[in-house]
Amino acid sequence: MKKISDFKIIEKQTWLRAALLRLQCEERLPEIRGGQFVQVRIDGGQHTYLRRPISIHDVDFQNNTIDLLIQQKHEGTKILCSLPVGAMVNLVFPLGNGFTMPEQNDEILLVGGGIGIAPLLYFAKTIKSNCGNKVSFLLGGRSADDLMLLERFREVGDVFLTTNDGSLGEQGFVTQHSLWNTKKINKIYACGPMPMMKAVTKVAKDKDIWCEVSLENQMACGIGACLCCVENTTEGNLCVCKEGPVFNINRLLW
Amino acid sequence: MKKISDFKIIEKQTWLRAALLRLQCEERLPEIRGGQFVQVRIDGGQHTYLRRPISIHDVDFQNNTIDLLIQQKHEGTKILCSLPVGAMVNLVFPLGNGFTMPEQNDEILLVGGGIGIAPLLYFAKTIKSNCGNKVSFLLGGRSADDLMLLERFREVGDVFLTTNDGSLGEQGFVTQHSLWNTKKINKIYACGPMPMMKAVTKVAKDKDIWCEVSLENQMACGIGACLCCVENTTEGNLCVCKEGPVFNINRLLW
Amino acid sequence: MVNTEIKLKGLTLKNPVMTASGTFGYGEEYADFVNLAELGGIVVKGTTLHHREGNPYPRMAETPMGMLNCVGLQNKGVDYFIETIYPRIKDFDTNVIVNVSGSNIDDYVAAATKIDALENIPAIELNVSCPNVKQGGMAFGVTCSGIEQVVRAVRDAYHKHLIVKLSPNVTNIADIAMAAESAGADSVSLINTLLGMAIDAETRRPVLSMVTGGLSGACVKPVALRMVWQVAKAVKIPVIGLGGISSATDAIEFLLAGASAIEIGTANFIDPAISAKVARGIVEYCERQGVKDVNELVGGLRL
Amino acid sequence: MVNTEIKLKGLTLKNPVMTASGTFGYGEEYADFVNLAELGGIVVKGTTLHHREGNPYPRMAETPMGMLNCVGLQNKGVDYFIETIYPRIKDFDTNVIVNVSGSNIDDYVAAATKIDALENIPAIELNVSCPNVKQGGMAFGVTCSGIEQVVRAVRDAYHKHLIVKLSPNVTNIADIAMAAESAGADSVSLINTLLGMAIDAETRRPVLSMVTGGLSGACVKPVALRMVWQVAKAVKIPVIGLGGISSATDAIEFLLAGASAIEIGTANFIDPAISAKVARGIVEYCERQGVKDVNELVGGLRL
Repeated sequence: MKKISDFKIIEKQTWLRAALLRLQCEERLPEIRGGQFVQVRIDGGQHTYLRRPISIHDVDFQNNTIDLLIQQKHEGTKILCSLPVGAMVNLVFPLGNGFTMPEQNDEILLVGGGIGIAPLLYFAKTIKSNCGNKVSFLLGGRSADDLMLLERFREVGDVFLTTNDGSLGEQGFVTQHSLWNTKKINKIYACGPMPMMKAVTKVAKDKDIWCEVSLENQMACGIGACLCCVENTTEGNLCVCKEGPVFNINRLLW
Repeated sequence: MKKISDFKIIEKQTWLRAALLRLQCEERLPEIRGGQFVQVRIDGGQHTYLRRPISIHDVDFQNNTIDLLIQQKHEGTKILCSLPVGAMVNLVFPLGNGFTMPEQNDEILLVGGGIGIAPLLYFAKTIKSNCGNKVSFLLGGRSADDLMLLERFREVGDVFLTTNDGSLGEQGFVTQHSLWNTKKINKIYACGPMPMMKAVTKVAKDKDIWCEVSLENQMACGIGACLCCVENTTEGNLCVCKEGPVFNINRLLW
Repeated sequence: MVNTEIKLKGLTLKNPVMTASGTFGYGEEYADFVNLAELGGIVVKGTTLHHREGNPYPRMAETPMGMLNCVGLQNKGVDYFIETIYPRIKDFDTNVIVNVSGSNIDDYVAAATKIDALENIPAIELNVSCPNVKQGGMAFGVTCSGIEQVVRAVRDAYHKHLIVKLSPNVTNIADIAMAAESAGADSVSLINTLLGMAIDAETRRPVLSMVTGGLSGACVKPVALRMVWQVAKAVKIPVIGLGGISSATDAIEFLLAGASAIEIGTANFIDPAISAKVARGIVEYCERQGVKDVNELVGGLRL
Repeated sequence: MVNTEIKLKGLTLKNPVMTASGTFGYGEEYADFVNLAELGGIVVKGTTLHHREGNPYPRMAETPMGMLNCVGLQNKGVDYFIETIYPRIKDFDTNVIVNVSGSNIDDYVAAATKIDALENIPAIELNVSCPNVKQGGMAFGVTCSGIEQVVRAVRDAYHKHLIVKLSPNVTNIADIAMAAESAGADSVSLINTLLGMAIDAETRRPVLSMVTGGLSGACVKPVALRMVWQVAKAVKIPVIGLGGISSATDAIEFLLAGASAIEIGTANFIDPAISAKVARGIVEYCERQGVKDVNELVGGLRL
């Protein structure tokens, strides 16, 4: 069940290029799957007529809160990151299909690049509560300050890190991390910049590992009505907002 | 010398339908005449593309502050009145011609209706400091809560009041106040809603009293470029923003 | 109690509020947000005789208070609609209207003929103004002779309420509307999108895969309102107004300008519940203004 | 060091940034905010042969990211301009261009002839597209024959750089631009305002005294950019782009679409210093992108 609801910002944490907003709603939250996203209404921008899709970083059903981990990119996300505690934001949520829940015995690697790490936390928590699998995170950034909230990830699984400048974890891209040679993996879930996801897709195909990626095509409606965010797939043009954002790599023409 | 400057809201007082904002600028303020106005940039509104003209209520050259007394009418003024202390606003100022400074021996009545009381305070202060005249205010509103900051006016002159509902001062319109029969007046300065200013104009013409009124025609540029805010006068269409907002009633076709 | 019913030839709307083609899917996408029974009608997305993949991504650019799109009539074709979608939506408690597009007259006629046979589709909206596909109809929609041809051909084959959706990218939209009227249209809807363009200054490339696209959203409302006013003065058939309508106040303005009904488009993306809110807001306006019948507002502009 | 100089026939701009007629007065109104020497030129407000009072108040309506106006060419006539205003502005350290309007061809020619004699006016912008006065030129501006007539007549009488300002309220603006070119225009500027309308739902009356007015501001930028691109492909003479330009980035987009220069209009009302900021911003963009000469950007859209 999708909803439109007003949320209040009750906690906020900020970094150089990002912010974590804890949003609380007065109504009970509907069921939310890992990898789903929200469409945020942004007031005050001259170029923020449309909502902005933001992936769901964490959920607390006891307190009806949703955490959004937001990277400051353009006017919309900058305004969002600048909102004070107490401000209200309107969300349309939960949207999209989310990641596929794994099997009990799967060896799972969650790969995140940049702000693409955001949806992996809540998905990992749902894996744990649903089938109890131990998960591993492979998180990559340009430098250490792209890799936020690592303690949150460590509470849920093993965390492996790469940075392009070597300021944290192994130097290089996520696909260059040593774990690929040592670790047994039979399911990969990836979210991040297009080049990173294409690289992960290549690794998965080479190693013949099942893999899902979460796409970020530009959206207008977010619910499959406008057909703006299409990805060309084996089934033709599909709406990333509705048929995705998560796709098995076998459906993509990469 | 007109300027574009950023101001910070350093104090705020609010009423049912209005707010007083004290705006501080880092640069020194230019010369400002009573009856001049500012054009305020309003962010965050979907229907606030243009600036909003607001009359100057008071000025403090020591602290580089300008006070704006703002009535909540539409989206623009509502957003302005909702801004918190600490928020920044951008002003183009000072604009318009302002009221004509009286002679030393003039018997002056300043007539304000509704939010039209705003510019009269600063003008009265400049009269006092320039020619030392004792001024009288005749301030009218629908009810008592339209008549704000009376203590400020009483510091500068005698204050006479009318309200339509009789909740403060004499009941009725400003033109019905008893002082018109008792008081010696040879200069009237008026600002308020059009019907009130037209009524004052009629009184002034009947009694053959010199009178200036401050108009509020809808403006775009505020500096005489767009010719949108014209008033049809004895000299043809004149820009209220540049040739006004203050006009001697003899120039108007009322 | 305000009467909100609008009677068009062979098409009765419980209120003047419809949703615009391409912005409301098949209605199902909005079922979580809007009780479709509160709407006068929904115009489902552009349907063509044959399956169309539409244009490549990127298809959208955000603009000041609006957006550009070059979707290009992506749809699975009229047969798929009839077999798979129609059964799911035919019993909605509102008018389900199909927007029909084509790249030549025969295709328009063939698609319209198939939809004519669908019991629960009381009307079609003929899209002769899609700016995003070569022969996407805009070729027909910008000349009187072009629109006469396609409307007359479809009119002969289609026997229910025929709405013709007009392009705003013309010198004189009243002439185009009169041509549609003379060719047998039962009503005209306007405006379709204004042709626009967006460029990324940093990459020096067009933002849209097709370079140009259709502009919609609040930014176009003043142009749409003017065109509705011009057309309503020029034709006798009803006018359906759309273009940037985002509130009940906007909708009232279109009714006053001469529209008998309105469509809500891009605003559905900003607030998925807006269509029903507008329907309720029109009733509140009438109650506040003492208007007993919404029909009193149609063309009620005081000059 | 970036070269920003743009050479048009008989008209050299120190940079591509000009201000649009009717939004910048005679330059003097902005002297407190902008060093006019930083601009490529200023187009002063619409001048007609005879004095015009313009239309009644109200003349303006705010719209989403834009505004409507129906000023109606208020001005004191060309003789007043020559005697009273020209002496005050003729020595500005920038190109002073006069926008010339008329209600018939003889008036256009007479006004243009008088301005031709002014040493320090290197160009006129022929306004054949004012939507706010009957025969305000828009009658001429929306047909090829109309524009050919007036441009040819003025061309015979005027010997300096002749800019023809085009109306966007047409089906095919490229045809209109080619007609102006064939009639002897040295350049075309576009777009003038889109015809729009505003209604006050509460009073049920038009907001503007003339019911309709010209839409300008950021909201029209996508349409203006598209038309500049279409026209630049169709004509050989330079194109001057305007329509919602509010930043250096916007200006760059118009250059990339094919404009050799740009005009800033309604944005002057929101930030009176914007014109000079845009001129500086273009230089910063070129430095950041390693562009040695602004002329490299003209038509530099990568397809």
